[in-house]
Amino acid sequence: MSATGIIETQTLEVSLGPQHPSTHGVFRMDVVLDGEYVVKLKPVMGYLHRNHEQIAEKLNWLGSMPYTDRLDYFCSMTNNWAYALAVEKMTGLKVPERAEYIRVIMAELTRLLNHSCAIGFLISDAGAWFTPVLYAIRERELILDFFEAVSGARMMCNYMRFGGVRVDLDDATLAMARNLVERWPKFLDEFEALLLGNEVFAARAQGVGILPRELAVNGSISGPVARASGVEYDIRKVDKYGVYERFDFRVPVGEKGDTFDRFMIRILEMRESVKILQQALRDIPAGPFIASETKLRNFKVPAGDGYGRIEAPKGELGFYLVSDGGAKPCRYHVRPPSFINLTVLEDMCLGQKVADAVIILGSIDIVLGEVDR
Amino acid sequence: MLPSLEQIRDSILAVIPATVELVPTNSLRVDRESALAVANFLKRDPKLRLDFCSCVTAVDYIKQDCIEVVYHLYSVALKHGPVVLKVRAPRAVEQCRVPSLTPVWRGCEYQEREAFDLYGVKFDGHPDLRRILMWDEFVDHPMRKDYVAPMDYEWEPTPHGETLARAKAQGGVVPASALEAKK
Amino acid sequence: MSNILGKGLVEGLVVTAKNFVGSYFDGKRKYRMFNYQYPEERMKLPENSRTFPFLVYDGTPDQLRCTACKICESECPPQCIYIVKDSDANGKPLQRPRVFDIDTSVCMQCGICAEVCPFNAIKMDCDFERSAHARFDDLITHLPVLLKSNDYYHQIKSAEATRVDATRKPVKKPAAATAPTAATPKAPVAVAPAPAPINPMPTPSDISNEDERAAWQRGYQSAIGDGEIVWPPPVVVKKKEAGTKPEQSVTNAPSPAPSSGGAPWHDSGLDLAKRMEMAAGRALADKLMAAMAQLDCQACGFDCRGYAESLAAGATKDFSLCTPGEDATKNMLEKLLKEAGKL
Amino acid sequence: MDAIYQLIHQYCPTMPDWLTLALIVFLPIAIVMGVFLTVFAFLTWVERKSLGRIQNRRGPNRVGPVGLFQPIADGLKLLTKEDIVPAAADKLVHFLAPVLVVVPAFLVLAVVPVAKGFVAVDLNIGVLFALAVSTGSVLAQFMAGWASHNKFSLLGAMRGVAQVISYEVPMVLAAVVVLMAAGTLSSVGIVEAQRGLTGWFVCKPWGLVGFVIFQLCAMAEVARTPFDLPEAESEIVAGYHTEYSGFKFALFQMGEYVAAITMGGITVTMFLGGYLGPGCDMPKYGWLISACWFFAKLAITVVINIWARGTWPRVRVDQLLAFAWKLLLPLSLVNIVAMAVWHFAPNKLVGWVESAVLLAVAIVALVKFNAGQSFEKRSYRFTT
Repeated sequence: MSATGIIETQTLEVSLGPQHPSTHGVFRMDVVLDGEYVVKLKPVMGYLHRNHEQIAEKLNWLGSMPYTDRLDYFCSMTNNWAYALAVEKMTGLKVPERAEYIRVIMAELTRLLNHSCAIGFLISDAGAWFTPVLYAIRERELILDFFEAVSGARMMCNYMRFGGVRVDLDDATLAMARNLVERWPKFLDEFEALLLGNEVFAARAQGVGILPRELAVNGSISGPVARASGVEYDIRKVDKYGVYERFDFRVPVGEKGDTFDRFMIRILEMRESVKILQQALRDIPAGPFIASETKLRNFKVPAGDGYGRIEAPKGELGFYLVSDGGAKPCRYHVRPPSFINLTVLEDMCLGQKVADAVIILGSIDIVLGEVDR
Repeated sequence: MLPSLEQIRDSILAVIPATVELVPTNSLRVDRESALAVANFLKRDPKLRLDFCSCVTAVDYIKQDCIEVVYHLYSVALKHGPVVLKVRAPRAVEQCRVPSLTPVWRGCEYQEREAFDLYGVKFDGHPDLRRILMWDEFVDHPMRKDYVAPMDYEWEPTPHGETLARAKAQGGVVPASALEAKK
Repeated sequence: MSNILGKGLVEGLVVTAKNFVGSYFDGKRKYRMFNYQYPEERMKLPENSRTFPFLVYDGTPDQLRCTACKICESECPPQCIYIVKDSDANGKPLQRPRVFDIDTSVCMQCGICAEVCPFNAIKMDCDFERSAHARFDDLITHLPVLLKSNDYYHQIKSAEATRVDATRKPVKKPAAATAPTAATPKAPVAVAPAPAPINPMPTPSDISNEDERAAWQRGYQSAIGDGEIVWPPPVVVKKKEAGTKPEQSVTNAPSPAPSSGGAPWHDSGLDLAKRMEMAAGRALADKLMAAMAQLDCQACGFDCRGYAESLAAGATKDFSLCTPGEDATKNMLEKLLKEAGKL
Repeated sequence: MDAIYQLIHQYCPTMPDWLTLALIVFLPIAIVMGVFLTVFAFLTWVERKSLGRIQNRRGPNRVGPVGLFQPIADGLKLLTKEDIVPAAADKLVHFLAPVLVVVPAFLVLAVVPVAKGFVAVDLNIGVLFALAVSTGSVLAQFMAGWASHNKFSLLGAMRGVAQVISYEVPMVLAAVVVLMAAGTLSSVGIVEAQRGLTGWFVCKPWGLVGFVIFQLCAMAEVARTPFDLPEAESEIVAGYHTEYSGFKFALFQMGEYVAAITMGGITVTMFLGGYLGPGCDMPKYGWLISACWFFAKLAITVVINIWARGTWPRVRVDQLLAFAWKLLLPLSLVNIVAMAVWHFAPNKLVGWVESAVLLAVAIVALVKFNAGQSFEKRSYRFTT
């Protein structure tokens, strides 16, 4: 018994380590616990570090396109698009209309599958025995079959090229996409019925891991995590890249910034993505699917540096490229949203319990391929 | 909207005695000593309010013998585009020091640690400068242009061409069967 | 916990109940039960799906399309393709690979080799049931295992195969024709009457006895194993008389058929020395062209003549773009450009 | 017990005394163990198949006709798996823990009346014995957590202890209502007290509330979702049985599932009228039909367990304890008052209405009082 009459307890140093069921990959959190409360939390990463950026410096510009699939292996299409966008910005390649529409369709489908699986994993971190994840994965399978029919691979699509896409959407695949998009509103209603009113999850998620708005902006947090804290910033609306300004869609913004808000923002964003997909599939123009002047081999980028970024499902995914005019990039840097969103993990978890720390990590939705590159 | 780069430079020079120059592909190069002051100015200036530091990168220009740290700054409040801030430091590992901008933008914390880990750029004033991707006992900085990967970490199961040559040259762990000349 | 036992929890139970019941009435994979009970049921792979690459041959495995121009080896991001150019008895480089290894443990199935190949020689397969015992040797697929016929290609990817055949049809001239220009002359085509083709490799189907088929299946001892590369595998039964070798070289006398005055050396069968000899007295552009690998494979971004002219005119500085020519062409181009004072 | 004695006398009166004594003692044990072990094996198969179907997949269908031999396959696999004991573990305690987890689960089965006249041991303090012994497994869980010398196991064990203790109190108080109604502690007596058309205790207002409380506490006792905190996979790897592998792990699983069945059995005995049901008093096959009734009602509790496990996420530790102490405990006390009101009411109808109203008011008041953390409906603004 200490002088103040409170029983002196020892803190417990636990490493929710690389081998842990709910860290979504090889990610470790050195947690100091006082009973169940988190006193200190230091994320440790680098277990999946393949030095993707050094490999890219040895390959020519097209050579590292298949490697971008392996960054955030959940959304390979948006990774490809970000890299292609950065190179197109530096070379000034003009992308034909049809290719822009195809890119929007692929990116929004990737957003759907990423958000639904992120929510599913979040709820199964909270304890539901994988039922929501398997509903989300059931829908994801259909999207992956569509990706396989178009690009050739389910997850490692390697689909986009500088100046357009590699394979065109013929009417069979377009029909496949249309019936896909018809299924999603029904699935979203079922998903909301399962999770939205659930008091147990509401009790677990509301008021947990609150991220204040200033810290979100100051900590360069981007994507649904920032929008849940009230930051009105969606790169599709700010940068107006691709043909996004032709579609009318809204950007949901929360105000409390806790885990429940991050969960809700992703559900609302999925509904907006379905709206974009319906409009894009309705008025996709005919025409070439890749710029005619693009060269497949010894493609050279004029000297200089450039930074292209897109609104990837997890946040702002940017590529900073420096070229000395040669066939190989002189510097190739990826701005990964998951890696930077982890900066504030400790601020959110202090004072919460172990069970909450796991859910807060789930609500940030990280993928280790992107965190460690 | 975002004032032009010249106006930004003049507004900085009006307040801070720093050497700010325009550098190709519209960015501002600032000398190391006044980088922190310039960053604070960019963040608090009512016309700019660049409160979102999107991307921090270190680039190794081996020909100019310098390592450049590049900051991409956006404004969430006014929703306007990138202002690129570049700070240069000599390549030698001892003198490669750059003032850390984490006190200004909390988001630079992990990215600066990564720049330190992969390039060896020491950030003065960084709250917790440790290696973030490589394991702590790792000695060298892998992303530098003159970095030679030690052979024993990993060799390709079927080395040929340049990897085989490097394997033989560095005498790393190479299976006997791979040592016969294949080419 | 205002309504802890309230609506939300029961709604969740209703959803799971609906799915529980629904899963019994969804036979035709319409809404819910999508997984296939592999291996009894197999999912029909869409046509574009790709796994590891394979080499296409028309007719017999001997007439494979690959001309060992090594573009795919240089373009492959993880560098898992390894090619050695074939040469017949007296050292004349043949336009086909003697060794073509793909290290499937390194290959990441990205399809870039199939995309950049100018001869439609390498395409992406879609069979994924590959397993091997050992990690290193068995995962390296050698040439015979990679070879698959064009009708197999039609069978797995009919639309793409027909499209490829359409584009290939006009280009493929009959062997005897001497079209020097854009036509990509196919292997052992030579201006001189074609030497007796090396006896065609027996296809596995018509090899009768067991050990021969085993020899064919094993292809040949790879370089990594023990022993020299022997391909096509010597047919043990028929003893090849040594005699045929010399008379072959006799007919190889340089009596070129009447070719358009332009480029008698434009024949990938001739080796570098002979080609330079032919273009001895000509202009710099012609000499440069003679030094090329005569494949018009667009590795340098032009065909042979275009590249030589742009080098002569100084439009392009880089003389190392002729990948099939390897070092021989590069050094020759460098020497010629130095002599002409261009470098 | 006496049924067996008559059977022996009827068929082979010349049986030596010591053999009849042995039979009387060991035969019921053999029957109970045999029946409930097959029910346990069957339960694991049912759970995996129905969870699969909930999640739109088929569940195990490779081993045996419809995957029916899956439990046997699991058992064999775990038997042949290497049994790793951590170096720093406390060897003896580590070895004893799995044994002590299974023992209480089977002990409680002694007092559960499976069919008419079929109860292993007809104790006249049956329910008291059941409730007392069923908490024995907590000690074993803590032994496992402590002996494994692993931080996650310790956390899991601490949670397990806190959870079972705090859910024991409302459970016992919910049982008190039944004892007051039945007037006896013996489980057979309780079942007999529920004869008659609406005789089941669950048909009465205080019985229904008692059933809900008892079922929730039973799920918490046995650590089933939404209260499966002691071995919460996503937070503390596998809780107290992290460091167990091979057959010791199988024993933990068996202990858990058999405890779920026994808790279901006790709930059925006390609230759903045990083996009572139309046709259970028929002379010839009465005991067979009553057994069917018992297992049908047992299936109801099993369905509730599996259904909850497939749908609801897990509650947090402090919410778990707050829910027990601040809501279930007061509710069960009010439930006892309601039962008393019902009992001493002048006639049936008045008693019914009064206790129902009292309980309704209590529930609403308690839930309002506990709604410290209100779930306001969140509104989200959209920017274009």
